[in-house]
Amino acid sequence: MSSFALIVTTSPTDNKTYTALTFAQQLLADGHSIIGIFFYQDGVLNANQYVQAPSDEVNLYQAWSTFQKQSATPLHLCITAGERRGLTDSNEVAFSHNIDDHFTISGLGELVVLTCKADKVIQL
Amino acid sequence: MTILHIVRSSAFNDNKLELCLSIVTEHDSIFLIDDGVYNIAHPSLLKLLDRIEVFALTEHTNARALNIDNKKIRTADLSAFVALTDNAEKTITWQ
Amino acid sequence: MAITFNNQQIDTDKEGYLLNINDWSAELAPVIAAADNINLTEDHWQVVHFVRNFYLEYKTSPAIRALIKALKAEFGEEKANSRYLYRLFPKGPAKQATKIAGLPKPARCI
Amino acid sequence: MMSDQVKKYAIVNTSATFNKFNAKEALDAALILASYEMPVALYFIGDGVYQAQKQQNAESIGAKDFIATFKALGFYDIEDIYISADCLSQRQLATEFAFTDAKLVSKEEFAVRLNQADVILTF
Repeated sequence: MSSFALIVTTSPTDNKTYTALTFAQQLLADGHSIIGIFFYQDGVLNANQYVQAPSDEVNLYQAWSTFQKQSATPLHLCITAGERRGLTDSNEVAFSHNIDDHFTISGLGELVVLTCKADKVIQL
Repeated sequence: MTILHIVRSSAFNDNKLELCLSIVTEHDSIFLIDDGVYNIAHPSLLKLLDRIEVFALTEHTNARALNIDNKKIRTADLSAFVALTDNAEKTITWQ
Repeated sequence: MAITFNNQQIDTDKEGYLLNINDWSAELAPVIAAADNINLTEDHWQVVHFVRNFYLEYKTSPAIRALIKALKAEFGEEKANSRYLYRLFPKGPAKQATKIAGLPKPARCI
Repeated sequence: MMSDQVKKYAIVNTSATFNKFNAKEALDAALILASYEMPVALYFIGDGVYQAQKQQNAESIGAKDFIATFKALGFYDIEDIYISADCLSQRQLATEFAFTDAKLVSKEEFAVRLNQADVILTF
């Protein structure tokens, strides 16, 4: 069994992101471990707690959040990539904190750490 | 020295498959997922089937109503995909 | 946020970084430095000018390791080590020297 | 936060300079990896070869001139830069690059070099 690090760069409106989620679930089901998932580029948008979907569609933001709750897999977010795309952890009046609590606010340094430690790195 | 090339887009739309094929070696394998599964009918891929091992993700071909008649293209489910990423020395994602 | 300087308002972010690098002048630098409790000496100026020129040429503020390597090429070993730089800029040369040089705040994740 | 292990990284650029934000975010990742003292090599293939061209003028179209940073990569110890000769000639491009040192390689050599990496990231 191996330890994996995943990198997700696609948004919650892209079905490729669902592929990444099911891949992560399958890894765990097959007995592998995931030391962390790093969300970069448009992938950071998955952390926006204001993402909504009609009730008969998959809400990827919620799906990641549930996945984190069930598996305790760290979901890291590049805050610089996030701020460019309207995500904020600021508590100033002008902003409204919109990053879901199940995501860990990180930087690219975490990408280095995760990819360096893991046996396998998969970009999805 | 094996690389698993994960191809996620259709070569009928962009050149990612072509880039992959320009550097793929005979020790490598190609795994088609997402819109990459449409490449099962692309001439550039068909040309290489005798030399390179090619897989397509069953869940994604089924979702897109694709039937694989070509015996040289192997089908694999998500769990088999996971196993292949684990066996490969490294992966490269073309998306 | 803003600094008042020569009867002019110069816009900064909340940490005191200039919003427009062209607002910078050698006269303004000591004012920015004073806000960080730094009294600019010749040694400070050397680094401040260096990071500003680095930015103007390469359009990025050097991270600490790159700064040290670049300084080494210009000024030699004794002025290009992190202990020396931290003595001049206690809160970190990449953060403080760039601020005094009027450069944009380095990205948060860096 | 230094990792005890060192891996060789390949950053593979397949996007043109201003295509989405891929080129800039690839460069950001490369610079951080280098700051953590990881060996990083840059690869340019497909439309990625457009990034390597000299004399681009990003600011004239409201883009950040991150191409200027390519000249500073030596200070980050990023010295292995490979450009696909095939993709370059296919696009009828000049061999005047924005890097001080870049190697023009055939697709065979590109594959061999890429194989030396432990982790490959594409942008």
